[in-house]
Amino acid sequence: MIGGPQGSGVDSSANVFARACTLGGLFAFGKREYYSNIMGMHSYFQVRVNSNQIRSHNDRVDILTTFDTETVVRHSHEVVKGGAIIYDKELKDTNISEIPTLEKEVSRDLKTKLNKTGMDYSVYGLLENAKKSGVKLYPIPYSNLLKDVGDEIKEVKLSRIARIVNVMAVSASLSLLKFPEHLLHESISRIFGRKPKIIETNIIAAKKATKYVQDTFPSRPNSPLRVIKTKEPRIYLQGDQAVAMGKLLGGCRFQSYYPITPASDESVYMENHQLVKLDTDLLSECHDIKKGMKKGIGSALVMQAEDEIAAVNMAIGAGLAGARASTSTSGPGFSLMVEGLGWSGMNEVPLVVTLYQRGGPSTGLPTRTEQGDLQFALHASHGEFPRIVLASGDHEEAYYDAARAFNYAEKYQLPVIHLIDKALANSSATFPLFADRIHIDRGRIVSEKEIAKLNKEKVTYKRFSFTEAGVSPRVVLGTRGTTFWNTGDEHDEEGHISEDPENRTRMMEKRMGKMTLASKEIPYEERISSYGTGRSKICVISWGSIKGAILDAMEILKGEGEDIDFIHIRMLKPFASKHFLDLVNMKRTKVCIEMNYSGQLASYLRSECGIVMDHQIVKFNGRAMSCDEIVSSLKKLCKGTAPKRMVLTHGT
Amino acid sequence: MIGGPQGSGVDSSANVFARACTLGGLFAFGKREYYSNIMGMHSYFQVRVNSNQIRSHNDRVDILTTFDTETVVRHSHEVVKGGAIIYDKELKDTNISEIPTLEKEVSRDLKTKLNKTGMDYSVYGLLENAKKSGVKLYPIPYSNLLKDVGDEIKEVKLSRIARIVNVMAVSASLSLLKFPEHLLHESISRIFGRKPKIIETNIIAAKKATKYVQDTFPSRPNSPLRVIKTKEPRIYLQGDQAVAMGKLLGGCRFQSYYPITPASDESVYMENHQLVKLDTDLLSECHDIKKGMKKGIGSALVMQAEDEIAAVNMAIGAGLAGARASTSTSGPGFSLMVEGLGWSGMNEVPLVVTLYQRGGPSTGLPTRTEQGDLQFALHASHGEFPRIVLASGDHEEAYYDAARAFNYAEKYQLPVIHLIDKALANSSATFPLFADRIHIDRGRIVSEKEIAKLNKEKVTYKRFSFTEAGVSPRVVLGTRGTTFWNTGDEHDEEGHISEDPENRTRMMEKRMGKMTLASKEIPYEERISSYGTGRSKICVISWGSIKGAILDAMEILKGEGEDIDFIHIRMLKPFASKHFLDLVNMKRTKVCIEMNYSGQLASYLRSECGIVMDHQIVKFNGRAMSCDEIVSSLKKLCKGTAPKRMVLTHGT
Amino acid sequence: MALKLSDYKTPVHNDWCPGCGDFGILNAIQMTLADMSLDPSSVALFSGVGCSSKMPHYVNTYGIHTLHGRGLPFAIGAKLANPNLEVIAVGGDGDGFGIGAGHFVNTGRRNLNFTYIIHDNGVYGLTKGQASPTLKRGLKPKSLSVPNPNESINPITLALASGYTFIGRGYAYEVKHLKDLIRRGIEHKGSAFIDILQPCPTYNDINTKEWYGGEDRIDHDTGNRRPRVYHLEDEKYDPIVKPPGKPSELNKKISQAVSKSFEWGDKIPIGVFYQNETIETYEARITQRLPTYMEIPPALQPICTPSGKPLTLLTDIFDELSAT
Amino acid sequence: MALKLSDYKTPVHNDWCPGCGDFGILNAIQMTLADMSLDPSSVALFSGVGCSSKMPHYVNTYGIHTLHGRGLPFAIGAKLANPNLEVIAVGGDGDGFGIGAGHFVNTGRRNLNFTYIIHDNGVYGLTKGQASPTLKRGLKPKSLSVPNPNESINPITLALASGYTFIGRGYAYEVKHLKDLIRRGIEHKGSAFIDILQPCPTYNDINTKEWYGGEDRIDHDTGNRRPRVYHLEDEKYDPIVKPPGKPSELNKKISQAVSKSFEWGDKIPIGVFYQNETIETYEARITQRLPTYMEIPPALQPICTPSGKPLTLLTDIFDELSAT
Ligand SMILES: Cc1ncc(C[n+]2csc(CCOP(=O)(O)OP(=O)(O)O)c2C)c(N)n1
Ligand SMILES: Cc1ncc(C[n+]2csc(CCOP(=O)(O)OP(=O)(O)O)c2C)c(N)n1
Ligand code: SF4
Ligand code: SF4
Ligand SMILES: [Mg+2]
Ligand SMILES: [Mg+2]
Repeated sequence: MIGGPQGSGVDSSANVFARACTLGGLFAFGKREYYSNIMGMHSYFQVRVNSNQIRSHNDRVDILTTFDTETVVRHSHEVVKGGAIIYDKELKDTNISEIPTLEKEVSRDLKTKLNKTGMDYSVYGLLENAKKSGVKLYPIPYSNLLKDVGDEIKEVKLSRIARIVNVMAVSASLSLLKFPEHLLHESISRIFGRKPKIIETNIIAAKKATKYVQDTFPSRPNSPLRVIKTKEPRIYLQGDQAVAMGKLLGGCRFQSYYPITPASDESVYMENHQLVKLDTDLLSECHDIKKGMKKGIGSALVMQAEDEIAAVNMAIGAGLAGARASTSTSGPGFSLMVEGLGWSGMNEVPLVVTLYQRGGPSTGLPTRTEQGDLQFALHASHGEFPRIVLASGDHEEAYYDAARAFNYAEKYQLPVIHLIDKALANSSATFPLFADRIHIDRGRIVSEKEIAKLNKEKVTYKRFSFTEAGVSPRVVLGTRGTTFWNTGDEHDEEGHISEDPENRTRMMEKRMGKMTLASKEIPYEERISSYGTGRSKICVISWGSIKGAILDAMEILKGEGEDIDFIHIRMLKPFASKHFLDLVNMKRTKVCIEMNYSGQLASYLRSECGIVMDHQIVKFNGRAMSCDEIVSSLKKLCKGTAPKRMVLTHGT
Repeated sequence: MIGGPQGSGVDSSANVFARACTLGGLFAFGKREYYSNIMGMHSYFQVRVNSNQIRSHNDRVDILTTFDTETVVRHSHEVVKGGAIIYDKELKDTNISEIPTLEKEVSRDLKTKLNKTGMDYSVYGLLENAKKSGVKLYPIPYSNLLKDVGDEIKEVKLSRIARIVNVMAVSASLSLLKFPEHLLHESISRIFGRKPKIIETNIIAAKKATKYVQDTFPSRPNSPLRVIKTKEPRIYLQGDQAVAMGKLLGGCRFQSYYPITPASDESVYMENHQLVKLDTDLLSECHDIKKGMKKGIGSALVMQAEDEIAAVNMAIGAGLAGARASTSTSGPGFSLMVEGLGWSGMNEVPLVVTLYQRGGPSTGLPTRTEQGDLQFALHASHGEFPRIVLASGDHEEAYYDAARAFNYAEKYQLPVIHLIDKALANSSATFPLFADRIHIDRGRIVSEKEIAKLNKEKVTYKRFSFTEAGVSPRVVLGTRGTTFWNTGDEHDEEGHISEDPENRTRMMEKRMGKMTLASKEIPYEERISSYGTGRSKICVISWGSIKGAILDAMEILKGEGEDIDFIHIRMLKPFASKHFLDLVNMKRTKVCIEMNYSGQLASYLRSECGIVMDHQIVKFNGRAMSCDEIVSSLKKLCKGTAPKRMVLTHGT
Repeated sequence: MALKLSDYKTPVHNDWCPGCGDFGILNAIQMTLADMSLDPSSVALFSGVGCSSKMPHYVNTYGIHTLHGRGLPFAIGAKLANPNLEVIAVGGDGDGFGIGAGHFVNTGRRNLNFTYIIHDNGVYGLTKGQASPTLKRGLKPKSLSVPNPNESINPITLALASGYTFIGRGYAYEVKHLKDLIRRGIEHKGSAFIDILQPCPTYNDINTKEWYGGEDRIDHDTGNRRPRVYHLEDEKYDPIVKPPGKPSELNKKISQAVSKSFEWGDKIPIGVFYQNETIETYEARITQRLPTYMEIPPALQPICTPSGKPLTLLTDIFDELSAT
Repeated sequence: MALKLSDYKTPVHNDWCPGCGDFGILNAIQMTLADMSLDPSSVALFSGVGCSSKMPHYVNTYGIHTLHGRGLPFAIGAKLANPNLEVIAVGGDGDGFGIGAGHFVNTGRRNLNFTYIIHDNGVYGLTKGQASPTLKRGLKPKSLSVPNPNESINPITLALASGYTFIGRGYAYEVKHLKDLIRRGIEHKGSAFIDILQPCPTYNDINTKEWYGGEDRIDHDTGNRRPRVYHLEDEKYDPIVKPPGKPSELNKKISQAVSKSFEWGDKIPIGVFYQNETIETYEARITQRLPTYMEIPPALQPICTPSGKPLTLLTDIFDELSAT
């Protein structure tokens, strides 16, 4: 774990660590926690690495890498026996009560803790306490090292390079682990990309820190980290990046957004990759390619709107014009989008809304995680219209779901809500390169040629025609030779306002009928995944990013002889009831795990197929579930000592 | 039934009819249907009268009162054998295809119908057809009569008094029924209130029409309507008026709104009654009464906002300042309010939102009815916070619920959503005067005196204190001697932003815990009503304004020897599961009746208490269910020939 | 084949009240389209919700009747996705200046090449005549139970403050003048805003056709009515910001427009208040980032082969993220 | 007991970035309150969401931190319910002119007696520095990956078009001047709007303290910096509309304010641009309908007896509806 004040570069140094490990053939998983603040509040990054794929964080800290007081104060007690704390040599005597950003609750708890062990309420006391419980202490003289770097690069104003303290801290941690230095340097080079000056300074800093550790702590224990040689191409990426990539792959060419945490990172990332490389070989398979395209560069327009109401309605407008269009937001923004959502449902306009869930209600916990928007997403907007609701479990799913969402939206001409949670959006992980090519299905779009043919035959094209197939073929705005009308009011086949009761009944049936169609056509593999033997006594049911922690927990429990089955719901609506019932197998103990207060998935499953959970594990303190927490609650379940409702509370 | 173009005064003439009957000791029920249009489109009013209380419309027309072609065209086939059609003598030869406002679907159906009977596609054909099936025809020479009136009141420009044709039509219908003329005149006087000139003209018109009918059709059959003498004070009122009255009674003193059909009528009505009479006797029981109050006049401020976002947030602001505050809207407006709703939930500000449901989704059917917003109301806004959801079944319930909503909101410091449907809002009915005085409970408001005492004791007042009782006593803005803070973010007891995980868990539990408290404290009588013996084989479950039609249907079925039980859900959330389960008694046939496509109540009941409906009766064509429709579907149920899902489609 | 006025009409029954000013605006729009011979399939007419917003159903082009106050974002989304579309947005004054005011202001900032028309009738027509943001304070049209307590906004100055580069005002009963004004708006390179004085005979019994026409102001000598509405053109008013649009020139043209915009009552100017083509359109600004934007905008880019293979290559991104 | 500056402070940790202009504004507000000796319990400070909107937590008055863009309607609701409250609303430029622009415009129309302060930093601070509606077109502060494609709005003219009757601009680092400005705003009878130039050192590296202070513009002769910001007062600028506010006077004062509002770059005026007390407040307008409004506004009316019996009598309504 590495921590420090917001804005001091904790993220990139955690990134340096994780990338270095990935370069060494390991898998990494990184989780970021931060306040809703720009500068100064405490943030930290937990990175786990392993030779096999790793998907979640846990509750133990092996190495606590720090360069400020607050991180030591907040996290030293989490370090396990045999673990290490890296800290600034000069901070040892700081008074804790001088840290203005520490909540009174935290101070109070610390005081009690230290009192019990008879230690002083000071950094010194905390460190001594850690030492007593078997933690090794590694003080680093950051300011001296910083001065050395300054001397070497001839920078007098040390404040200008103060940020490299971060990299020194990380380098110290890697050298504690005796990790190959060249991988660290390679990692730095990659992360600071096209800025040679910065790369150089950081590598100098890294070297100084490494050398200091090697010189000062020669007898540090052997490292559990072994570099592995692998030929598998891998990427290390964040959840929101996976979504942006999936969208681009799926053909999204218009994204409107209004800034909001944690959704806007995705849009900013897309904007930074707005020029889209095209496969020129495949391009030659297409007809009527415009000259501009032939250069092999497409583009995605990312549009910052004046608010979320504008954002969603712009995306709908773009969808009407024929672009694959989406918008991304979080709870407060989504609350403003629901009127637009209903319009797109009524007018059968393809639309993808990516909803990054964070702690609610209201502005809630803007930078913390939760899965509190499920029921809202399922029922958002007045009246009834079809919609598809997806939720991804990890980066890879997020990537494919983001791409496929457009297929669903266009094929069934409806809004698709794609749920992500902050824990997934802001966590990073190593994955084998996403190699599957997806298939793009744009649904029935009537071309100008077809319109010309209809016109010749004197057949009037009707946007909302009642058809056998259940979906009315659509044209996009600007298609020559025809026109159509849209209205939020109930309408006839041409799209003009109609209050006729018979037409109303048919139109409602036509629109809602698309849910049945979608449910029939979309394969189960895209909707529900199951893990485990399918024969265990306990069946865990969950959704969203908890998937990783559950899978990791299952592995741990398996190691301890406990088999657990796991059903992960990826498409919430239309819900594959029958398939789910087949999987769940009524006679076992069913436990639903989710990150909200009221057990929204559990309640939804009950209304959809009558399944009642035997147990519920919930958490709503804004901190993601760790695999350790899940392990310990599932153990209780195995032992039969678990209450019906378990509320998890770990996290800082 | 009386019909005519929108804007021609159909409403007031239907009102004249119903009030006249009520003055004659009868009960009336009136239902209004109209297009989303200002002038010209067809609207009609159905009025039923009876010696016992009557609560719904039915599918038969006894007297069709018309003065334009379109009404004859649209409704003549609905008139029953032995019924009557009043129409303009001059219109008989009009060509139907010249009516621009007639939907093609309606024309098509009419043509087929007339073709089958071998009649012409003309008004003449329709009338002849009606005659053949036993309907009596009463042509009225409106323009001659109008001229007579013009002569009498010395008005040359007949177009200025054209609207009185309406009253002539209604007068004709009442004289067909041999109804006492003076009651008609009394009714006219009351309805045109303080405008003596208009009253006079209308009475002259009424007299002319009455005389014409008496002279021309001396042999008209005897009337089934008998005037009854009663001492019971009664009122004839519309649903939205009942809500406005309930609010005023309950102490609502601030209402913000943005115009929308059918909600804004309530606000306009409130604005017209913004000066509130007070009980001066009771006033003397109060302490510290300001001089202004002593005059016995209070006032309710009705504020037209720039949009619904402003409307809801203004109401919250007013609530913070200590006023009982509410806002009223319909689906599209409610969709814009959900962000504010979450804020009030998070900050525990009492708020009442009255949601008038209309046909959805999107702008849908703005002037037609539906119950499509239940699930949305239950889950509106991101994240989780407590809320209370009510739905009234009739005018009387609407009145008391509107008043009580403020008690719930203030006692539990949360938003209350009060659902009304358009059918209830726009229907009128006779009721015995609402005589029950309600009790007002403002919850725990800390006074300035109490604050002074706390200050003396050096105890800091904390707005969000954790208390035994589960609700934190609140102060209102401006309370001397203290301050507090609010934020949409998670906060500590004082109301300052807090991201501490432990505080978060406690605050969530405190807020959500209020639902348990409310559920424990609010009596069952205010939440679920049951009708019938409780022992019948069939148990109907429903909500909202269908109540009236079901009760009327039960009476009819009882007359035919079929006993039906009926459970009406009035408080949706917190849902009284245990009480409901006791009432529903598992072994009977359960049928849920509601006005939406997907059976939202049924699905909610399943998620709340696992009850699965054996049958569902739904309707979503925008027209309220008639008691006849319910009778015939319940009959099928009794016979065992009913399918699992019945879709009702009656209505024009 | 030349297009006729009738080519821009639909057979849909028009349910506006008799005598409504909206008819004049509808005619002017159809005449403009015919005048410019625009292919109906190349035009997309957006509207919000209100009486005026029923307009698209009566015009034979793509017609998108959206949500109350939201015509602009829908229109902008479509225009951005396909800048080849001729995009026109219409709506009521409640729609545009009340619930939609935030979009009004922020749309001006972009200078996208499209036209926005507001039917300014002082009331919320479709919801039965409540005061709209342009109704003057203290007036009490017959539909209000108390005099309007809100100051009216000034649409012209609001548009100036928001950055619209073409700002005009028309009058619903001067259809020919209106047609020319709308045409100039459509032809303008940038965001054009046109405020149209539109009598609502049903609810606004103050700002009526008779009032605008000055029927209460009879010239003593001639016995003629003296209309309140007059043409800026007749005063040799020059609205055009001369290139290159120097600050002094800008300041002059803006100030005169503001001054004119506060005229009301006895003299109500109509015509073009301000036009500035020295400011780059949004399309041009985008093209700086995305050079092929005009030729292959979002809506016109193929994204897959006919058999559904995606054209997008993520190789560059994969390289950036590569960790092996 | 006189109130001290410290009485308006809270012990809450302030988490703004070091050097943020918000500190100056916070100080000015606290100084104003102390200057006016306002009872903390009589003041309600509303805000939206953003860095600037954290303000209420640092001020010891009633502090209502609401939703992004919605500070105004909350504030107005409270003020209407109890006009005795001293209501101040603050927020960011994104908050007020972006997502909240519709409320900004429509609030001006009412002229309610309260004060609205916008922290104008050109960026969306709390969401990491995206362009806000006041950032000039073409600028590229370090947080943007492409130059800002949107025209900036003109807050002063926008406020004029919307009807605010007091319009001023302050600068975050001239705290004393700012304090006086805010005090004048609070004391003004009607809706006061104050735009405050607020450097955001973290994201806006263009409109910095140094830039406003003219540190790049050194006078050749004296070697002094030549600040961009100057005081309207120093130019003997007279913002006040003289009673009774005749159209000509109004036009003059509005035009000069508009002219001044377009000054930017080398000369940036601060101070009062416009003040008009000839226009009735909203409170006065309500009082015409509800004569006892000021004495027993909605929040101060008892509605029941201590034992919960409702005071309201519906007898008049029952009479109207009576049908027997
Ligand atoms: C969100 C929302 N709120 C309210 C309405 C109801 N509504 C329909 S039209 C309208 C106002 C129309 O006034 P205006 O925009 O001036 O158009 P006009 O009818 O005068 O042409 C309103 C408030 C709605 N459709 N949606
Ligand atoms: C509905 C909604 N959308 C987006 C956000 C995210 N958000 C928080 S602050 C902010 C912008 C802040 O910018 P500004 O108002 O200029 O204030 P500053 O931080 O610059 O003081 C945004 C977009 C939100 N909280 N709510
Ligand atoms: S209400 Fe007014 S604006 Fe609407 S159609 Fe009628 S006249 Fe026109
Ligand atoms: S980001 Fe900018 S506005 Fe926000 S606190 Fe930091 S310096 Fe101030
Ligand atoms: Mg209007
Ligand atoms: Mg800002």
